[in-house]
Amino acid sequence: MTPESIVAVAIVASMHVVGLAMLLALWRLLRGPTVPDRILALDTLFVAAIAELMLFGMHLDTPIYFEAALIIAMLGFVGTVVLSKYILRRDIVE
Amino acid sequence: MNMLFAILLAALLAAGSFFILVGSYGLAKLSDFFKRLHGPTKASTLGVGCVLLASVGYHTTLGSDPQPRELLVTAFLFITAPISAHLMAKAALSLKMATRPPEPGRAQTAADERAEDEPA
Amino acid sequence: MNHLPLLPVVVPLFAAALALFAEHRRFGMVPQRVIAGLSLAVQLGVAICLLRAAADGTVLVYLLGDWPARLGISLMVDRLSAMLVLVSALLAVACLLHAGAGWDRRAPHFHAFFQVQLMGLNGAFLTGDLFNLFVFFEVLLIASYGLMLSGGRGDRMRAGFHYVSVNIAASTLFLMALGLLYGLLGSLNMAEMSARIAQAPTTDLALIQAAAGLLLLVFCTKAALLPMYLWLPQTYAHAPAAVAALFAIMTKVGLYAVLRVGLLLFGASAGALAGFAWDWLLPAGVLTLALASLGVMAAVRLRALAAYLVLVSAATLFIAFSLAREGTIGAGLYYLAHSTFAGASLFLIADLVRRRRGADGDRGDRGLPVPAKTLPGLMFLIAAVSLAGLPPLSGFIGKLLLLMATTGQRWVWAVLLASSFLVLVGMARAGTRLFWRVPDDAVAATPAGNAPPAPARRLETAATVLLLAYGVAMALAAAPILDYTRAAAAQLLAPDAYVEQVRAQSPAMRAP
Amino acid sequence: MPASLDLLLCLPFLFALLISLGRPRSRSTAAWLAGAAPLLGLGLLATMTPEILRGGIVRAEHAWIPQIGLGFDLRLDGLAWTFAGLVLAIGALVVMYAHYYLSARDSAIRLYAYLLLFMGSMLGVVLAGNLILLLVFWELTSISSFLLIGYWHHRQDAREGARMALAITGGGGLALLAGVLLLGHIVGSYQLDDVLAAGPQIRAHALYPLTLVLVLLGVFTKSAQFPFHFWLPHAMAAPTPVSAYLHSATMVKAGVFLLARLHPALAGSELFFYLVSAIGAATLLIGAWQAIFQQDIKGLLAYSTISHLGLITLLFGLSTPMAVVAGLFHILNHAVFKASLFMAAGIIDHETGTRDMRRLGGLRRYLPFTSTLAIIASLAMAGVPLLNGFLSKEMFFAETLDMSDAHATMRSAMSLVAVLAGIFGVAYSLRFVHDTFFGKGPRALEHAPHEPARWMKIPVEILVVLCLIVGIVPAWTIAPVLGAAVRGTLGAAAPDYSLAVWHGLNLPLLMSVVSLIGGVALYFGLRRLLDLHAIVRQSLGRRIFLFNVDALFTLAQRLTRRIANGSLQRSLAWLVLAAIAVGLAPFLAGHAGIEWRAPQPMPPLGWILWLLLAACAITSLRWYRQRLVVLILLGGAGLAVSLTFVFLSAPDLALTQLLVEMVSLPLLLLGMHYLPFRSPPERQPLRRWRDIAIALSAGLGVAVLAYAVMTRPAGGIGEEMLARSLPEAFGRNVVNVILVDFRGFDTFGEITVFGIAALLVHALLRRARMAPEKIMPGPPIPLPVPADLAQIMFPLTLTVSFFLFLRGHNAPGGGFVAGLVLAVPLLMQYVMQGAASVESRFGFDYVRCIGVGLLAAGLGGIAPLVLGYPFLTSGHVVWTLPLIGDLELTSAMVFDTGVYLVVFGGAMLILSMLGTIKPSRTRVARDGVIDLDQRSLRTGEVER
Amino acid sequence: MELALASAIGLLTASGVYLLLRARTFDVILGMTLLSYATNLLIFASGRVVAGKPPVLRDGVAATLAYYTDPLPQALVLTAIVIAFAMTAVSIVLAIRSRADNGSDHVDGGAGELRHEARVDAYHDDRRRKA
Amino acid sequence: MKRWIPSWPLSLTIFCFWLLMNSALSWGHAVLALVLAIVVPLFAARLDREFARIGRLRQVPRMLWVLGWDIVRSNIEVARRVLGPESAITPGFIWVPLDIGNIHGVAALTSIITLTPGTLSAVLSDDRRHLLVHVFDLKDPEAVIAQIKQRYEAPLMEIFP
Ligand code: NA
Ligand code: NA
Repeated sequence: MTPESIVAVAIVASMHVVGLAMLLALWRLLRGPTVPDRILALDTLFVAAIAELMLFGMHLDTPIYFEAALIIAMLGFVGTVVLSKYILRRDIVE
Repeated sequence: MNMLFAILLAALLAAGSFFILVGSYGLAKLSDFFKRLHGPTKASTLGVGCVLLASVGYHTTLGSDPQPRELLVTAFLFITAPISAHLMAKAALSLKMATRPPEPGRAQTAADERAEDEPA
Repeated sequence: MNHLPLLPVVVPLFAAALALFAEHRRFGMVPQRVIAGLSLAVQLGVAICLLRAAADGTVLVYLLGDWPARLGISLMVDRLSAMLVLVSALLAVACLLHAGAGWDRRAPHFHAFFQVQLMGLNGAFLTGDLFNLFVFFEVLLIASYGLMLSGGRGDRMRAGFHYVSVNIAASTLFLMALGLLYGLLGSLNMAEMSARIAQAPTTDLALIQAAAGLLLLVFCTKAALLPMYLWLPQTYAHAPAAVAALFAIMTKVGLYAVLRVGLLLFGASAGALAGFAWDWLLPAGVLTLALASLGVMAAVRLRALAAYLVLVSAATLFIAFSLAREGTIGAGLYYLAHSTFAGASLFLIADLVRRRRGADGDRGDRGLPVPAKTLPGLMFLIAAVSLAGLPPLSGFIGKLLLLMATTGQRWVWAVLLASSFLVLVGMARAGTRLFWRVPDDAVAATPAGNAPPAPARRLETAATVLLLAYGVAMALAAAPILDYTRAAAAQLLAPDAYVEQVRAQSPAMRAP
Repeated sequence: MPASLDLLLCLPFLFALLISLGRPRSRSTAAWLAGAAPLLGLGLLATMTPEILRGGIVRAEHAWIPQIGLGFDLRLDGLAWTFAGLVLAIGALVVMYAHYYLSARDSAIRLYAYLLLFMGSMLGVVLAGNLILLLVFWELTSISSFLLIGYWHHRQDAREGARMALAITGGGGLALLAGVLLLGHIVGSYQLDDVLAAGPQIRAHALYPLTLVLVLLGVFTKSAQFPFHFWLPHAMAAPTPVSAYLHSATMVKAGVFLLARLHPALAGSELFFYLVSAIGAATLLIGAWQAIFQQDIKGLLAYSTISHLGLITLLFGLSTPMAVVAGLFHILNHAVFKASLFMAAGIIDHETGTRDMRRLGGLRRYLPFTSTLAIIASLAMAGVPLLNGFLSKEMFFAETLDMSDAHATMRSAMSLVAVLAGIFGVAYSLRFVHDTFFGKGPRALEHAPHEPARWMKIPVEILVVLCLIVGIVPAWTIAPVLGAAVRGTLGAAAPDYSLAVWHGLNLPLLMSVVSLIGGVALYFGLRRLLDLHAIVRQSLGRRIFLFNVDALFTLAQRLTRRIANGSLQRSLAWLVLAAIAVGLAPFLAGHAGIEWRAPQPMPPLGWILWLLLAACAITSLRWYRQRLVVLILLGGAGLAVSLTFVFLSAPDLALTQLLVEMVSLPLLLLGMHYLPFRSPPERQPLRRWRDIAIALSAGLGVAVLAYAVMTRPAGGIGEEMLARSLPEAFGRNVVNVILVDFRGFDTFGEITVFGIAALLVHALLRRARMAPEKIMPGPPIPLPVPADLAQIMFPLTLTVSFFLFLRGHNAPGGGFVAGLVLAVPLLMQYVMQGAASVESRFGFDYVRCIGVGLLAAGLGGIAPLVLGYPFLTSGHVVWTLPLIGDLELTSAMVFDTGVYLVVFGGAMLILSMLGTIKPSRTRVARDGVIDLDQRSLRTGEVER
Repeated sequence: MELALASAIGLLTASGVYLLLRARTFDVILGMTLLSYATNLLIFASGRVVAGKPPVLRDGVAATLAYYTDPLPQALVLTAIVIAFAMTAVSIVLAIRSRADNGSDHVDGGAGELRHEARVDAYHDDRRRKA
Repeated sequence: MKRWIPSWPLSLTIFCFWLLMNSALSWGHAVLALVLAIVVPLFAARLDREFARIGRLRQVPRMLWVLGWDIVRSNIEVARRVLGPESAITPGFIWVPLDIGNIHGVAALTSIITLTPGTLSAVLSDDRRHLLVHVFDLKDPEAVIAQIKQRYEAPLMEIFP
């Protein structure tokens, strides 16, 4: 096994593991039972998506997905924040 | 590529994906919201951190993207993850999903308890 | 390089942007009105120049970004588009005059919306690219939402939601159709697509037909063809007068698109798919006409009546276009211009009536007669005569042309004439109810606290008179107009020349 | 000569305009102006008379729409000359009469304007040398008569009568239009000369029956022929001058005029013969019979008019040249005596205040002169010898007897009809004379009637004198006129005839005698048998008409309300159903179906994504009534879509989709605050199953089409874009190059949409006061820690935004993405710190920002114009700067800056407007606050 | 892959259409959002399903469809996304204004709501009568 | 100087940030980074509400090291707990009294508490004197409070006085 193939296998395996993690989060998203649970599940999905994006970038050997990952990391929390704020106050901008 | 480096990368990837999986597993498995909240917010930070580190290593060695730009992703994640967690916890408390201890130095009455969620 | 085709799109955009800067209480309305007026004057001038340039049959092709038409987006000016640009500019003059009497002050961003509406209309008429057509549809739609809703409240909001929802659904369908068509034909330039359809493998025909059918369905929705017309009476009856008048051309955009796409993509040279859509457009148009005519009779409010008349004219045009002959299309184009102006004028008259009568508005079934009714009554009479297709105004000529072009199709005649009759009866009743009634017991029962009738504003009257004057001018100058519209029809029916001219136009500096 | 013909036609219109615009103060000025038109017209006509009497035709031709054979062609032949004279002469008399008739309250200007309008239209009908032009004026007479009948529009009967007349005659006009078009189609020309010359060709054509029926529909409605006759009595609601003009001499004569005009073209077939004479006979009898039982003088005269029109029609139906002569003659005679009778009726009405014969009687004593005039005219109407009516009636009798043996049955029937009608005619004439001028009465009048003004009687006098002299010395008076008319109608086929009072003892004379005696007997017999005054006849025609019109209106209303009930759900359902049908049609229509091709294999990761998307979409249906929950699920779906874009090679799309998700979520949440907490439950299984069926069909349809298209081999224009992007547009990110260069115009429109949408939101919310269902208790929550963290992030995001903007051309990014990356963190500031706090520090005028953006985009686009290149042509400059190196600048960047500003400004304007809605205090006070304990964990909202 | 994408588009369309036909403004807007996902994927799919070949040109790789996916549908989708967002914004604002002005979030306003309730009542009466 | 460069650390961060973000280092980018480092903070400063001071940065590297180590360590710990039986977990809330007053410091502290596995800051009291922390496995509340105050709060107070 060449080093390249080891890394390649590791990348693909990781992608599937992260995909599995996303499925678990999906389960929580669908299942609930409470609203904060669903928010949390969505937040988790976003975080997992960052990993998946970076892994995909490595898989294809391209930096092209960096921007998308950056955006999720930078702004992915917006959904969590506004949803939580909605529960707290309903009017999310006061 | 160096074999050692390859193994290191593989290990980082394994660790990263492991923590991500554990986080999600906790999310799916644990019974109480506040317990679930710990899983993903933590495990994911380290999990994603490891993956990003691996990515930095990978792209730097392969030369297709010599800058360790993924660090920025980590930086942002470290700033935003606490905001998310903080607000989710607040929201859950507002919905009375857990009883919280009385705040030290304040007399706690039933009426007060309600006011507390929405501090005066 | 001749930049003329570009101006109808760019000038209103600049005007809209500038109008945003002129919006300040400190400035008052004057700067905005000046900007709007100047912009419209330029557009009118440009439209006339375009018309003259296109009159001899040349197709002006403007390659945006200097890319060949297949790669980039091209603007196309043939007889039809030049004519429609002129019609919308002429209509806009009247609408702007009317709005300038005060509505523009009450509706925030009115002038920006108005200019963008024109930009959208002109863009839709001029573009030679199907996706760009979608974009300009959206431009004119969003501006129309703005015009309709800005400054409004109450029922108008509900009607607005209805209008917006239907249009979003239609736009979604538009996009789906575009996606499928690009997937099948690999191009978005209409001329290019036309050439590709002719060479499509037989296994793709059903798919192309399905996709193109969806596309035409969208256009039919915008043009309010059965069964997708239900949104129109709602919307038009609730829009402010100047806006409803401007909307008289909105259904025409849908019709234009049907005509353009139907004849360019599925024209004579489209092989197996030639003219596939026309067969069912005719019965749909006939049914729409029947229901719309009944709607005219059923309308209690004058604005609703005007809205149904818009529908009548759209349905009539569908009938004319679906017959797809030089005579019918030429006649239809004349009728199109006529019905736009006449329909618009009726909305303005309805508003005049509504404001003069106070609380009862433009209801026909109760309320006081219109005070100081001579002028409004006369204007209503002229509009009604024109819209019912009675002589000697443009409506008669339009209808006459249609009837002549459809000699031999007896049931088309029957429907056209029957619709004329219903419209005549409906308008006679509406007119006598509004202008000829005197206070009777029923009226005495309405609360005396009627809002005092608003005075007639000169500009508003001028706007209405202008629209009616267009109709008179169209009747007087029918011969040259008909020459033009027939030539336009001929040009549409022989799309090969158009396609050739588009494909042959080479960029200024690039390789073709 | 042609010029004077134009002038002749224009005169009435000119004077109508003059009167209505000039608004003369005094009524007599108005009357003089109104009278001047027909008088001048008569003068003009006189100048043309020699030519006409020589048998010539005066023409004036102007082009109007030559393409369709419609010219403004006027043509004055004998027939037209006769009718024009009639229209003008009686018009002049009517104007004069009206001047004295109108009360001070009535607007003389309006009446004269309408009258002149009508006169002009009528002249147009008469003079038209082109059938379509004739039709134009024909319909104008309908419109102007509508206005005239409704002159006293404060009266219900006037409005109804006007509407009825318009509906019937206007509707008939439409039929006539069709008929004329068919005539033109058959002949190939609408020129009257051509049509008249093409009689045999027309009659031989397969379309002849249809054409004939359509034309006759026009004729019969206009001339009040059975069964369309009922509008005429109701038109009597018009002022009497109007009735005298329209319903004796002109409007109703337009129909029979057309019959005469088109006689050479249409008559001469069996169909014509039976149809026209049968209808004429029916009208003749019904009108005459009904006239006997009227109580209103004008009603009696109206039915009498119907009857006489029937007579004329019958004559034209008989089609023999002599019948035509008789018809023309009777047209003239009837016009004269009926106009005078109407005027007399008007005088009676004017002086007594009533036209009801039950209240009248014995007027002979009060109005001796008028009575005499009216009696003479009535006798003319009854067909008493030595009066003009007698002559034409006698000719009519002769013609019924003169039918060929081929029509023997018809001959007997028509003779009988003629005698019967004669009897009825005498009876109603007698009734009029007897009930009005003789016997007891008048009853219950406000004041004793007396003779009217001198000048009011003059028109009646003139007409009655005409009745007399025509009746006594026809050959010296009417003969040339009739001769001209006959020549104009029949041309070479004009027969020889003699206009003499005495033709010897013959059958027609016997018939006259029978009808005179029979009429007297009938009248007095009827009086003996029943109380004529007690009979109140309902007009059956009116009832049927009103019933039909009401039914039509009701049907229209019901149908319209039923179909267009304003339901959005219905609109959308129809749209979707239509789409399904259209998508399905080609596969049912028998085209070669879809050619299925195998898909590419799917990696497991793809299925995970698929599961994510599908699960979110389907679960959102389960939860859609719980709005907060469904938004979270939609967030999942949005992420799945973005990831799909990532895996399927669209990083730009993924980026944009993500950012739009991040903006839409707050947007929807902000909106949700002002909407009810959830959708109420739906418990209509039928409706739901219907919707499910529609949804599934739509989904299946789209999926099938999508699959079929996706599996086809690729070959889009995109390939050329790939190839030319770098060398010619200097960008590596081809998607961005398309956005700012290849298809920059789309982007141009797109940002306009975006900016305008934001402005619309601004316009809608600027002054809106709204309240949520209920509000949360307590003051806003401070969020110091998240606020601080977000504040630290802000400069970083600003930098990223700039980065994405600059890189867009070569890597994922661009103006749109960058604009949102600037907007979203700023929104976070709004969320964390509150809108007031942010706006006080970071005061942006987002409206102007949009304006600047649009201007920048526009300027970026037009810059190349200066160099002679088209709009949006991108230029490319590489500056080599010391120290810094190569600086690449493309003009598309200016354009992209515009995009950036519009997107930023627009997004912020939308969100900030939504975030800063002013609450309606009253509503908040009314609806109260949320009980926090009532909130459900499951949905996050108050459960009700 | 095509099967998955097509079925996903179909599912999104079906869900969107179902929501579009609901009676509340917000539900209709949700339907539009789902439909816009479907639309975007459909347009995108017209460039064919190509994994891992983003149309960002790299040196030394021929700029053909063999190495890059068709960029044009992507650009179209971008435009569509932006326009859909603008429309969503307008419709949500319209929904809240309509509710504030007319007192109901039924798509047909207060009258529509009453009609709806009457229909539901009739249905229940019917059920009760049958039972 | 304060007027043009409101915050040196921020300007420095942005400078590095820009250079990191771009795929290649070049003079051009350096110049651009410099410009941004000056311009962006000017904009951003307008949003700053509390203008909290930044003190000595001496403690930063040690801080980061401690933090990194703690994250790794407790991640493993939490992972173990998650994979183990749930009944073994005893979660709970504790109020941590705060001495730090600088808002940046408080923010950093709450972030650190959240980022280190096993603890999660939920609520900051209105007077900012107490922080409600949820502990994943709460055995000894005092020990947790002591660890937080000593390991994180003390150095943070030096950085953000
Ligand atoms: Na969305
Ligand atoms: Na849309």
